[in-house]
Amino acid sequence: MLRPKIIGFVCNWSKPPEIQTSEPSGFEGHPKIHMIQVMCVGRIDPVIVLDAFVRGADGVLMVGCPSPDCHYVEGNTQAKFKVKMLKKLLALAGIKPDRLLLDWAHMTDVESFVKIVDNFRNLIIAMGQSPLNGGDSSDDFLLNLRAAKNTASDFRLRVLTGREGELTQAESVYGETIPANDFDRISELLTRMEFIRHKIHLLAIQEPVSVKQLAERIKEKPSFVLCQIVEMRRRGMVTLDEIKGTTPLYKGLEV
Amino acid sequence: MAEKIGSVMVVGGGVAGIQASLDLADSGFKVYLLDKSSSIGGVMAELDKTFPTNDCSMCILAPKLVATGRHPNISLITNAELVDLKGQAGNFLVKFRKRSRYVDEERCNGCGLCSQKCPVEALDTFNEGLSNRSAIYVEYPQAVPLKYIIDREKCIGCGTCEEVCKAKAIAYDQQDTETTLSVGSIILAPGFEPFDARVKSELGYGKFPNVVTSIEFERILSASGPYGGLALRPSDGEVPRKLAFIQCVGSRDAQINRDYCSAACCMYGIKEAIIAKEHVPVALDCTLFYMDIRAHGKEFDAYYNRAQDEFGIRFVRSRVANITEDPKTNNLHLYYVEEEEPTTEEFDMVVLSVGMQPPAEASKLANIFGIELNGQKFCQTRMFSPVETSRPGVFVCGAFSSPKDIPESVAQASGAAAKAMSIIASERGKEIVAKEYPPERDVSQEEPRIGVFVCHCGINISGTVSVPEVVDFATKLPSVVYGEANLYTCSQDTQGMIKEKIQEHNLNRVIVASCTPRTHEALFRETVRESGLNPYLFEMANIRDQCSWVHVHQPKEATEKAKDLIRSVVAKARLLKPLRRPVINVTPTGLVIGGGVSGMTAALELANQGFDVHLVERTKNLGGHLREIRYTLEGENPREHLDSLVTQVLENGRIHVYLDSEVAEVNGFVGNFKSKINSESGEKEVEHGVVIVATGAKEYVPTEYLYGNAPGVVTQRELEEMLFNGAFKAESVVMIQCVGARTRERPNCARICCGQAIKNALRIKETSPETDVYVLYKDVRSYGFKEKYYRKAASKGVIFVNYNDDRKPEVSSDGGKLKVLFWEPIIKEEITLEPDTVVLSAAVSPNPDSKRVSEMLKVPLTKDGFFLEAHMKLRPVDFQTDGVFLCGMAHSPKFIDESICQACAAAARASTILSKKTLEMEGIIADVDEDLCSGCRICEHLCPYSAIEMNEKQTKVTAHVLEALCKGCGVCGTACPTKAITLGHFTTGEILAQVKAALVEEVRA
Amino acid sequence: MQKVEQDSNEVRMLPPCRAACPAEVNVQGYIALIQQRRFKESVELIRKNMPFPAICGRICFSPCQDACNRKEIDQPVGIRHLKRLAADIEREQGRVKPKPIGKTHSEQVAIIGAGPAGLAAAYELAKLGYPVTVFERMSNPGGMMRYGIPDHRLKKYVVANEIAFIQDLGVEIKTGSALGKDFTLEDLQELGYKAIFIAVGAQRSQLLGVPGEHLGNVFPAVEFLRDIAQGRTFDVGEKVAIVGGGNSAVDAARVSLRLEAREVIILYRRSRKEMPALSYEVEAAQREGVKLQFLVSPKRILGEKGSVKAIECVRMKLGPPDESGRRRPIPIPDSEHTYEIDTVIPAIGQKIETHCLPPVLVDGKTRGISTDPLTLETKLPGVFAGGDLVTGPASVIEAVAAGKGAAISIDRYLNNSNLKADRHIAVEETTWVKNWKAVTKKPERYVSFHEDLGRYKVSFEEADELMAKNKEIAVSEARRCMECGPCIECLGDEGLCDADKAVIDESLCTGCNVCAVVCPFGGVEKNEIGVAKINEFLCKGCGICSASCPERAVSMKKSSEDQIVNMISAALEGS
Amino acid sequence: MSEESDFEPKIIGFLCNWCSYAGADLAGVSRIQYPPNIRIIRVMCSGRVDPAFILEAFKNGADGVLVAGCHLPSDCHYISGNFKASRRIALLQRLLQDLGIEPQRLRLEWVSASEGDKFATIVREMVEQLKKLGPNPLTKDGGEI
Repeated sequence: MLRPKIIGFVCNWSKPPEIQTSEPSGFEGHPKIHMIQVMCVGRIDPVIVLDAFVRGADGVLMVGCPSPDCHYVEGNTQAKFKVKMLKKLLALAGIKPDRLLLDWAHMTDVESFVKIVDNFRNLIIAMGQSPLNGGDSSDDFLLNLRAAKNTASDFRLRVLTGREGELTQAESVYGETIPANDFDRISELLTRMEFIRHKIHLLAIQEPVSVKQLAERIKEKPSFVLCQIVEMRRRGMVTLDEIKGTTPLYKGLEV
Repeated sequence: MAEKIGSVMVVGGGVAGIQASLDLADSGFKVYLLDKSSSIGGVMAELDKTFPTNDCSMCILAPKLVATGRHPNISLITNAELVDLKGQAGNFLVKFRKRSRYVDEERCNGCGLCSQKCPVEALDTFNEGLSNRSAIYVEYPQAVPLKYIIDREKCIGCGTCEEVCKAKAIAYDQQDTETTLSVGSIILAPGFEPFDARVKSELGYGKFPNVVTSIEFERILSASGPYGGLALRPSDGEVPRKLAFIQCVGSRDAQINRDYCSAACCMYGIKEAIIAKEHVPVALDCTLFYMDIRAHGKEFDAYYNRAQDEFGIRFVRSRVANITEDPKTNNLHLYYVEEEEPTTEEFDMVVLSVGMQPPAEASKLANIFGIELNGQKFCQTRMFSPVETSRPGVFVCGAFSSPKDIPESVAQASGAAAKAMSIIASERGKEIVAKEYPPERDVSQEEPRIGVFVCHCGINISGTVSVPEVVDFATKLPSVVYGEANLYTCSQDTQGMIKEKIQEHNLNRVIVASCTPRTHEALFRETVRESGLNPYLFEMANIRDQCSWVHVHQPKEATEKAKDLIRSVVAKARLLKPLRRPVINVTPTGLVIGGGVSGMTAALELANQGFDVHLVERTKNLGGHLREIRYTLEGENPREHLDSLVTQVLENGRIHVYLDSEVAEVNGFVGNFKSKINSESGEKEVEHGVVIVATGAKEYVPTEYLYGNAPGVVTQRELEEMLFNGAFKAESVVMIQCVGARTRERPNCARICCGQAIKNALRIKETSPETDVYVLYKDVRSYGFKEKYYRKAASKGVIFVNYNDDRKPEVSSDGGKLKVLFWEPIIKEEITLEPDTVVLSAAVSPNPDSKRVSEMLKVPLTKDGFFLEAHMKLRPVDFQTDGVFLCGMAHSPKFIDESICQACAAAARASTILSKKTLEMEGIIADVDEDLCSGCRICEHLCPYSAIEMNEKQTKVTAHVLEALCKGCGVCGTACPTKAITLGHFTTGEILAQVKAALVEEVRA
Repeated sequence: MQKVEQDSNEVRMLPPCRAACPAEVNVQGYIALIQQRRFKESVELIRKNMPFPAICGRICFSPCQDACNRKEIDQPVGIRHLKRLAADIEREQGRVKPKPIGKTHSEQVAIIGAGPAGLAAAYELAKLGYPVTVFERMSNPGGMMRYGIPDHRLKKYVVANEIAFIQDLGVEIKTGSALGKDFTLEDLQELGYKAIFIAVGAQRSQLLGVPGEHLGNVFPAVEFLRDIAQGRTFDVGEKVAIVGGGNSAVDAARVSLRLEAREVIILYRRSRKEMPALSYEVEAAQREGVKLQFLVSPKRILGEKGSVKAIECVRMKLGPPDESGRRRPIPIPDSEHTYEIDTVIPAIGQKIETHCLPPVLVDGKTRGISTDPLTLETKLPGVFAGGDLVTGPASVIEAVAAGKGAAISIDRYLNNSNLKADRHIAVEETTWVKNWKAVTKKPERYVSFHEDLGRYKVSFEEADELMAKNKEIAVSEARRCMECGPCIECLGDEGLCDADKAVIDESLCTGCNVCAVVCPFGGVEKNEIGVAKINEFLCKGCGICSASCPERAVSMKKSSEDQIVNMISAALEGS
Repeated sequence: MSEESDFEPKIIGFLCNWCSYAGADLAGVSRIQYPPNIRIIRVMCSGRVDPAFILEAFKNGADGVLVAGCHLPSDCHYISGNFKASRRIALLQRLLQDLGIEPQRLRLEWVSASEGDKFATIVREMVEQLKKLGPNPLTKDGGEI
């Protein structure tokens, strides 16, 4: 892999002036990956990151200001929560979570910045191409990533991610603080469920599909898939299309 | 003696509690209806359909739920539990704890946005865990009160619900509260719990996904349930082709200390099998494994027969010993013995018909209330006081006193209501508030001036429909003089505002464009009425349920549709006329036809409540059928009770007893009947407000089995008399069940004969244990706690032998020697016995006078000749005809306690009328334009309520609507060839205008 | 810090720096522009509120900096130097010549005194389109800025430049024209001036009131500095004693060093803490060798042959605070001692010259002009007064504030509108809505501007010649700004803002409030039906809300997700 | 049909208060999406639906009419109104044919209070079918009954 496809995001406040950004000039310029400048790493919607992967990125790097220095006070913390959720989603999608890195830099310290970039680039080179860019099951990975992307748009998951700081560091509406481990468990479960549902949704949009077919396709127990179908019907994500023999087929609805 | 209190607490908001509450509240008592869950409805709300009519459960329950929720005299106390009880009958102090909902019930308007946005999922207990719900939820969409509740266990406290709640109803800091109330009496209706099928581990429930309980299967079958009403296998979502129902799971099972029958499972099992077949697109084999089919209720056997004949459901009399699963297919192997042959059979799915058990809190309730429970922890009642607990002033109804089905629960509930009001009859009307309205404005001379109020419903509507655009559109419509948008049009402050606007703009029609009139019309009509307008000058456009919620992704189209709906309703509103709600006077007197135990009980209950009663008995004696009952299965003394009852009736100054008399003629309508009572002493005319039919039934006179031709063949009634008199001696007795019942001509079960047979067999065994007693039966229907006597009889050596219609027993007489030939299915041999006596369990026949009475009262009979109530499930003692009620054996065969329940129930239902000086009828009724009427009588024939009579005036005959009888369906108006008759508020002109305006743009003149 | 009673419904929320500035200079705004290297615009933004960016960038006592929240973390942002830097960078390109402003009013306005108050008033009125004439007694305009502050702090050309800017706008300045001598108020009225603003300042030194003050080599500070400014030199001998603790005292001390005095001592009757002089000035003076003697008060000046020989002082101790809040010095009996001295420079304050003023305006008691404190109206209609003349000696920026106030009054007076209405707008000082103190100690990485003062030399060149040329360091320093104020305060209402803004699609918003939870600036509110609304005043355009919105209802005006995605796809395709 | 793609049929729905209207409400509560082509008019009973109402709808340009009531045989709140409706609609369908209106444009359905999904499906089907049938022939020819 000569040129890994890496998308870098760097915040306006941590970017050393020497670093070129914004010109979509490919991956040639210093420091060898394409950097997109944003006001804050907290601005990177998880959907954007997953979109980059869907479009074939081998790695995504996010560089922001270290903890107390965020120009927007909490943008970096928010970015951390989002990256945590994203890594779970990537893992679910079968993409190594290390392909996403959130790191910190100072605008005055070009050297460290370049080092972060170089290290990440080397890491990606060592990891090889995104499974999307080759291999037999690239279609599967694409489906997974698209499901992950849709999951990242899901209201519930985004509420949880958005409120993670409040709930684990400040307090809930009952004046309780949720231990970070408990929160992670809740959010992990939700992430997994939503991911599976969105995957089913994508499959059911392609063509009407049965519980058994789905189960085979996503390698889950049919009873579990049925539970998801029930929930998805409740939310209007799928509907019964027809019953073939004894097999109900479900089709995905556009949401 | 402490002062009495005119209010009642009803504990448990299932169908029984609801019925009791409505009866009490409608009779002038304040009711506190307390339920441990967050909404009322109980188990019935979970059911898909109901037997034997296959009515949609929710469809028939929902109106009662709404009526309860809206009743000014009923306070709902949900999510609450009892803590303490002090005081005595007439004056109790009840302390209860209301658990925090974390939602302000005053503010929550049930829009449901919170639930939709809640990030936490939990198992939906209403759907028996087959689907998910959010941590903030209502149990079901039609829940009453429609107030959300936070599942604190699951809630993580993210605050999203509070943020999205536009009504600001979320109250995270809400605390549990303890309250003490004074009430005069108490009704316990806490219902039952389904048996935990995990206990029967051999059946694999909880281990094998395709083994489900019957209550889960109800949800599976329900259109609003997890699978959208399609029967599916939980293991893989496939439609099953072969379905097994296993009866008596947790019932009739001494091994697990459940020696009672749950009474309803056979019927619901059959029902579920029938409905399942209807709910799948493929041929579905349904097999029901049972011990006895207990279809002992009214018209149940007919249903059972249809299940076999019409639906091809296979019935296997066998107890399934064990179930294993094929791990590959998740199919199930059932091991059972059929005709002594061990058999294995594979099924796709198994439904366990789980029995009823007392609610978990039964012991706690018993402690708090100081009431006795029976050995099974059901509430202890007695044969002659079936709604009384052991504590005076505390009554019971529903499955808490014994397992029972819905109509029996409802009847018992009304019965309990009667008893509960009797003891505080003097306080009637004292705890309730009557509402005053301003005088009604005459708008007949005014041009229509319409005000349109468009609801945002938080963002439920405005999130999709452009409310400002709609308001703007509405205000430009002809006759609309005012329009505005409200955040929540239903909120309390908006009601005040609507009234202001009516005054300010001199509005004479009001339209609210918001949600469904089914839940909100009454509220707005009330508002309109409070501002001096006739309540029928109000209309609604449902732009939420019909626009914003169902066209979420088409805001433009939804907005256009909302406009069309409003234009359409405005067109109707222009034509709206004030309607009068007919008011009729009520004669506070009852007429009870029949002086048996039911009639006497009903009469006594009415009298106890302070109403005069005319009790008409055809024979010379009060007592009826009860006179022939010498002892009961439960060991009580019927004669003692009869004597006391008769004395009470005769000594009661309010009861006028007419013996040897007959009601010859009944005229008039609810509240205002005039009847003629004929007796030897002549004819007497009485006025009364209600009629209670308690004409009873008779023992069938067999023509079978040599009855009447051989002296040794007697009926159970005759046997009882002989046993009582000590005149019975025999070495061998054969009892034959179902004589004259469950035949082609009389397809239904006579209900009481199995009990009678067991009772008499036990009596024989008691007096002469060496006497052989054989009972030849089709199914032993010792339902409920009678099961225990069945077991006792069997243990005493009574031999029960099953027969079926293909091989009926044969009785012959060989020179005075009786011979009974029958097939013994276990040893598979024909057996001949030579008993001394053959006892025929003769069916129950309707009273021969029923037909005359039915015609006189214009009330229907069943095919069997019993009276047909208004609704088999929810109105068991009402007739379609208002003011006429039914109880006892006239309704269908039943035991004494059941008759007493029904009699009390009829009294309670009657008192909802008699307790009122006047009745206000619904204003939406038919109206005849006599000029147009051609007197063709089509309407008269079509009216299902006989509410139209023909009046002859000098020159012509015209139709006339009996306001008190009309229910407002409008069928008459549709059929009238001259359009002379129409339905108020849905006039032809109004609907035509509505149709036209829905389709065609209008511009302001 | 402005805390004024509210007599209008409008509430402005200001960052502490701006709230602290008497002229309400938009500090956060010009710093934001410096962050973006928009130096020129930065200066223009300063000029919206006052005409002296280069001057104030040098000599302002910078209350903004004292108020800066950043001090809670490490040190305040070097606001004053940033201002100077911006102004200097602008000047590098040559003097900025603004276009004259067209006269949209016919009423002529006369301003007496071309000091900071008068010039500021002239500047504001000129911007409003009034024909303005400034009458100045001295031969050059600038007042104390020219004649009171020595070159080592403020070069004459800097002053000249900024006055030229005002003149370019169309303000006429008549120098050598003194009130009471060359003209009277009546003369001006006769000449057709419809309104007059008197801002002649306080041009005389306060006397010590001790024996020996008349001696030669006793040079009162104001006159001393004025003379220096006019090119006169003094022989101050070897030892100079300055009496007083204000900026004039320090200026006089540092000037004395530059006049080759060997020993310069400042005698101050209170302690270091109470010294009103800018502390960095005091520090600079100390570094240059000026000695400070505290808690001493001159009792008399001893002379010989009409010349100063020594000064006798008494020691003081500090009593309870007086009305100024500073502890009152109390003489310690029998503590007299003397210093051998060649020159004494009294620098204990200034006073106004009442003789040139129309007697009718002079308050008999205070010997000053009394005005309405809000409108600066005097007893005479159409005549206003402000600056040191009214308040007593104060800073340039306070004088500017007075000038601005006078301009508003005059404009209203000439338009016959209410002079008082809405003059006070309630100001809410804002910090971050979030508790910024939670931000932990920040490592110091940036060069502090204040520390640069080590490389001074004693000359009349401006001492703290900055590392100003290093724009990048300035940009870094600017980025230390925590942007405490609402976003709009920075640039939005100036039309300079290029900050991104969040936009909410109301039809998608369910009001879940996650945006508000993640917004570090409290920039989201809910409207009456519970839908989120971006408060453009507070939104800083970071985009966190957009990335977090569960309904994806928030987008960014500029850096939209589409744009980012396009960049991603272009990048990935380009490879 | 060339105009099929953009032709949006207009449907008038007469729904009985007790079952079908409640079913439509349930579709709403359950957020079941269906095409916005139907305008619902509430009547107390399907037996109240006068053929004149249906003809008025066609006359004013409705492309389809739905009459929905409680399930046969026993769900009717008014005992037998649904039977009456079913007879009337059958007759009317014949009459419509004579008038040149395809009888499929008039549909009678039984929808219970718990069949929100069914109601939505019926509307979906009707819209699809009517799109195939094209506009009401009366509106096409400008004819009148």
